[in-house]
Amino acid sequence: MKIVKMKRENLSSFLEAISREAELWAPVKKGVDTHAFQVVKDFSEIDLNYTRTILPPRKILVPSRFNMFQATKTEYTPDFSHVSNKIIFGIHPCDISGLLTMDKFYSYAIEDPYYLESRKKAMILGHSCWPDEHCLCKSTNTHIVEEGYDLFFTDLKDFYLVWIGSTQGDDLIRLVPDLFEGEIADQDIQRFMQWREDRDKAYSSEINFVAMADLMELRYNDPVWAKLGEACLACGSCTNVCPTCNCYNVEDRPVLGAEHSNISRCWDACTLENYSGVAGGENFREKRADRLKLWYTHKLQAYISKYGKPACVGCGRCIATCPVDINIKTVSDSLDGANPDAFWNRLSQEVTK
Amino acid sequence: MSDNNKLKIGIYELTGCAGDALLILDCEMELLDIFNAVDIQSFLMAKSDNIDGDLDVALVEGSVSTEREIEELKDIRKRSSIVVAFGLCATVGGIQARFSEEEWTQNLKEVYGDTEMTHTKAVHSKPIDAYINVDFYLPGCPVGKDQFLNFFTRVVQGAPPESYPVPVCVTCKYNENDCLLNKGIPCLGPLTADGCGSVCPNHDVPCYGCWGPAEGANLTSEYHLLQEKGFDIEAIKKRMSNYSGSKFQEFFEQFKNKESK
Amino acid sequence: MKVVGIDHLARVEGNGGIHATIDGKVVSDVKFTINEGPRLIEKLVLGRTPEEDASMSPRICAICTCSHKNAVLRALENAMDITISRKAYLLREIMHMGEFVESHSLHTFYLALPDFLGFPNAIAMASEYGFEVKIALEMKHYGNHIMKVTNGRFIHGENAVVGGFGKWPTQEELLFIKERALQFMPFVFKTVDLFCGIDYPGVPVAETQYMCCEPGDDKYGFWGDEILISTGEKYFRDDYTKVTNEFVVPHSFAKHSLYNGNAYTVGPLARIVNLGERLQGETGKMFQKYYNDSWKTNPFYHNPSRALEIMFAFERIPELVDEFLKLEDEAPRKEYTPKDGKGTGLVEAPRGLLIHHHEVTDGKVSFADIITPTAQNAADIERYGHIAAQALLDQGKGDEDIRRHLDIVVRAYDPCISCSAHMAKIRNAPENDWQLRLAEVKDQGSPVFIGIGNPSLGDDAAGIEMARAMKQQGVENVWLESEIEENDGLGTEDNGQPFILLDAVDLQETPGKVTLLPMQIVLQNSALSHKILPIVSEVLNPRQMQNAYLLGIQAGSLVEGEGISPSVLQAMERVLRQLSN
Amino acid sequence: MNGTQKATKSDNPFLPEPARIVRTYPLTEDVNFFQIRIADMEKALGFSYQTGQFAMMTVLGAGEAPFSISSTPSRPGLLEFCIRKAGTVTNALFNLKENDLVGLRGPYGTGFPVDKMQGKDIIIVMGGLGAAPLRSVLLYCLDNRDQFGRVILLHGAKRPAEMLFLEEQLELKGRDDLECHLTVDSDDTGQWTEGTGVVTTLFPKLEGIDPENTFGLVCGPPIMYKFVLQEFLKLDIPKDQILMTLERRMKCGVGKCGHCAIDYIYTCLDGPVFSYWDVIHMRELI
Repeated sequence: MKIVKMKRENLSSFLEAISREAELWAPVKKGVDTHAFQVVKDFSEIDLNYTRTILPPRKILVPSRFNMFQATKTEYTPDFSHVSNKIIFGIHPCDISGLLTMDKFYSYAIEDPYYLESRKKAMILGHSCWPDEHCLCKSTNTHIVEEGYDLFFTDLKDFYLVWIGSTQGDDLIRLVPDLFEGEIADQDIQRFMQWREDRDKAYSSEINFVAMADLMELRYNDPVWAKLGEACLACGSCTNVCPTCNCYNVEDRPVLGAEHSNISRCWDACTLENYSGVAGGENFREKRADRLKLWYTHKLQAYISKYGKPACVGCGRCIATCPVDINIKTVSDSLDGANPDAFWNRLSQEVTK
Repeated sequence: MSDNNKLKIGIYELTGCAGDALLILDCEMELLDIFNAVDIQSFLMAKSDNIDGDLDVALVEGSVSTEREIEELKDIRKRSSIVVAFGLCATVGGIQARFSEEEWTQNLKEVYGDTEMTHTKAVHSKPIDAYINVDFYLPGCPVGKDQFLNFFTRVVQGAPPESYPVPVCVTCKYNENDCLLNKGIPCLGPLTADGCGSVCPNHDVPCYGCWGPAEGANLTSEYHLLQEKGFDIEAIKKRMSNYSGSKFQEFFEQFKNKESK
Repeated sequence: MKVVGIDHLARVEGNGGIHATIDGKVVSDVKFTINEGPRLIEKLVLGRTPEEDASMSPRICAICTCSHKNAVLRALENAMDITISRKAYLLREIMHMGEFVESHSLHTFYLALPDFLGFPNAIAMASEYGFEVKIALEMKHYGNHIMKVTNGRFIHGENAVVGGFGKWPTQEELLFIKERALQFMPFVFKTVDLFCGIDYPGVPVAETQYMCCEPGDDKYGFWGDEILISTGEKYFRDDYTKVTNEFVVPHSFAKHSLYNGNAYTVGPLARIVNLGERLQGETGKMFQKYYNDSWKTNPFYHNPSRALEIMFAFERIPELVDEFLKLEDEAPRKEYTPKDGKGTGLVEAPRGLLIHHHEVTDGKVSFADIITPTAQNAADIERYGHIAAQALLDQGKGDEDIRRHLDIVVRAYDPCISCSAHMAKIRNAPENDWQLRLAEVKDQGSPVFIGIGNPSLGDDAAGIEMARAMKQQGVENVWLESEIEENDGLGTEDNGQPFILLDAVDLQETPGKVTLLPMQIVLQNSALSHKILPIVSEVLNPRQMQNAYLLGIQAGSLVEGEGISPSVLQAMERVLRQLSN
Repeated sequence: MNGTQKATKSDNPFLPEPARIVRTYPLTEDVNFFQIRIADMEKALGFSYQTGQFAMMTVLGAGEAPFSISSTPSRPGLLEFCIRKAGTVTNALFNLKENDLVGLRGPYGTGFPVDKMQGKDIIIVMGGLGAAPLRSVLLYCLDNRDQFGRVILLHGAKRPAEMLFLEEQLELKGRDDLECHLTVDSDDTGQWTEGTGVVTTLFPKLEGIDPENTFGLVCGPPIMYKFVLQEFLKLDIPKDQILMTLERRMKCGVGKCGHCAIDYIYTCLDGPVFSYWDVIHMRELI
């Protein structure tokens, strides 16, 4: 690990230099106050002053739909056209943690080449962030990352401290060595320490994350689940925006006017109605409550046994996304008894016809 | 076109805007492949030499709105191995199927007066499954191009796609749109079957529900949510009923049942 | 008696038919029917918010979706006093051009051209005209692409909203549209030459009335705030009902419209007739090159008119894009609070004048009236179909020729049946056809009967004799030919009742055969009109003529001084029995 | 870099092998029997699996689905499947004829622990399509008859016409080293000479069970598990010797697609064979 310093004004020169090496992805403004990772040609579009993108950066490595095989009856040809050299710039610690979780998942037992190839060719250039009211990464201990990046930029106003996390990261620095300074003055270090302290204080939300695995178990039959089920819109949004969700479906689509089929992979969400349906009509999780419970137990409890850590990285996306306030915060607050009705109180309202 | 190995297809239009049939003609770049892949026996909008014989697949667009259409539809069913409800009107009856029988009779009278039609008698608009068994549903107003091409290419292979219904919110998230519901705009995305590619929210316009109700949609919850955001009950109900056709009645029954619990 | 026609017209948008009833030597009736059921769109939008109305009413029609969208938005914005930005106005016009390119290229190349080149459909045509079919498909695709970029999708897009648009397209998207327009120009020239050069079959008739929007500023265009009629009158948008008195006909779920009691044409030909002189640029040159007065008398000239309009659209699109991109950026939509009001929106859909009238009360739509081009053309389609079928019959043409001709006549109008609520068939009228039709006539009111003929000329006495018999039975409002002359007109009160002329006729049928014909048809048949014309023209005013009929009995012998032959006498008894019922 | 670069085929766990339908014929009204051989002979012989495992089969143009292997690894080369026509893939599969190609990959999941079962008595309880995976272990036990103690088969079906492998099992009934009891819920033929009643009514026929020395295997429709498990428990068979195989939606077979997740397990990786001990504390599983 090496830390170097870069003046803020050097950023665009740096991006200019590295963008020649690979496709550059970075956060850009999407809606009124929302952001998305996009391929960037014009650096002025990059908006580093963002909290979270709508979709996590896993979409860059595993697109919502990509082709796995081009197949005829006699030959199945793997298709890796979604894999290319990419640089993802501006990614926050929570999302880097999300990728680390995905790394474990996709390597467990049987390796998934479609993810791993894509991941190998992607360079991760992290960027520091400032929490808003939905950020829970301090609770999930993912507000600081020690691995999972090639470079990490901590924004200290007029300069950046840049952590070099890999040889590939170091190679990027060496492309334009003049932009960086090896010497970091004591006042710079002071500035950094102050920034960390200030940021730690800026978190306004927390959850009892450590207790969650046990609470999932202890409150498995709690009536709160049924209530959540009543409120859940079953729209799949919480799942689609989660940095650690990875479920998919496979679709075989013949090509019109050609002899072959494209066998593609597309995202799926366990919160959707048909997720656990099998041929013949049986659906193992017809109830919304059962699907929600699966999502939360899988993420917060089951992951620990298989991959050593729960899968929530505290990014706050489910909080910002769910229109009916079913999210990690409200579920956690309900289960630990801090606020049993935290998730939603609309259903109890009188309905006048 | 009398290649016996090709699937015999018929495309029929009952009452509707003809948008689903037009959608096929809107597959400009794929059109010649479509006509080559199958034996299109009947397609009034596109050709004159139409034959009413036995079919492998019949795509039926539009709602059943006249007595004559009931007879035509039953005849199509008899002649076809697979009947597909093609588009919103055929799947749920379309916007015209939203009236109750009484409202419809009243409104018909207001528009056409006491004139008795001589060519056929109008009937209360209904989806085609009100009269015949339907093998496959392709909703949409109109059906999506991808949705149709996917269905079509699969059918040509002898395997209609597995239906995997999801709400508009799914694609809307893929497209990384601002959630309009969270902005307080009455968007029907969570209630509506996907297939359009979330086209309205992509343009900052709320989903109007034109693919019809999504399977497993939680009407009750959205209703409460909109109520909380300040919309009045009548307005919410109307908005929800606009595109759900005759299925709205059932849809709403569910809701009432939940209410009474 | 038989009916020739088509139950399900092919290569039109929607499901309809056209039927000519042939009664011996005359075409007694032509009906354009809409097989689709009523959708009651005007009722469906009631109680909805303006934005929901703007989403739902364009569902009337898939192919005119942008026209309906523009019309409903113009109506609602007029009703609520919303003025959209210049940018939004221009983008709506680009979107409208997209629909014209799509609809006109679909119609001309795919629906109409096979008729003139002798193919059952465009795909079959592709074997010989591969290049045209391919490029025309690309042109159609381009039209769709414009609608997708501007309105969100090909069919039923929702980006155009009350107050403007949901989102602006990007500069790249618009520049692409402009570039493509320029690339298509060589094929556009070919298109005009192709369609203007076809020798269109047709039965020349007197020109009809042509109606379209007045775009203002002496320009060609596809919308405006006034209706312009070929006779010179103009009506402000809110006075549309003065022009388009819609009424229900029993054979169609589409209402019909007449102007000044007569059918009229809307659509490309109407626009070219009324506004063609205003065309500028290359389109103007092409108009000057090809247009002549014969276009006015033959609905097949809708096709070259469409070709000219394709060119107009291709010339207009780059201008619109340039102006749009020059303007300062601003919010795509104006926020508004719904307010009470009534508004009318006039646009030209590819197939003609489209009128939307919507009223808003307490933030909700309280009234809607939509008049579609095909509904307006229906009466004119029947009028021209009738004349054409009779002319072909006179030339000794068979059923199949008549059927085929009717088919392409209807198609020339590019009817959008969904809009109106689909179409040709030749039917043998049943023996009792005249009775059924007589019942329909009598439903309109108690008829005035006029007996006609020469009492001393054998069977020609039939009309007079029947009238006398009716008088004796005490039937009211029965006149003899001679009484009319004496009275210089009829002394009855004009309350819109039908007129039935009773006469012996010579249609070279079996003696005693009874026929009931609308007067307007009679006047176009030389064998009948010479005797009837002097009488009716003196007695009936033009409005009454609309509602007058000839009840004729085929004469056997017409020998001076002989009595009425037995077969005619029997026929008279049948008629009298029916009349007194 | 080169976007079309391919991972080597051996690295790709999702890659199907073209395989040929050698034989297919109907077992019942909606269940067909398929014998399939991987087209590449070397790979066909190299396809080693355990009883109870499953494979993913692709019908090109229709899709891929998981199927239990019904043949026994003791007879290599040919794979047998017993498949009900229920969805898109199976519908398309039923339209294929002998010599047509499908795609095949696997084997996946846990198999029955035949090494642990060595020398033990085996009770196999099958119902409906549950016969598909259990036929594999039944044939394995019979092929290696000297390695096992008593082998008992209890097979229930709704009607005689719905009993899978009926002829095969009636034939097996003749063996004196297999105790075979068949039953139907109701006999609509009047020809049925075996038992009637649900499969649990066969348990009283079992005599002299030495529970500590017995493995109980069950597979059938969801409703069957609960009652059969109770019978096994009544016989005092240890929970880790009660084995079952379960069905879930699956899109990958290798623990990536997520569909078969139950609590902290994936049916495809941790199953489909589970012991009662494994699942007793897992909600949702049965």
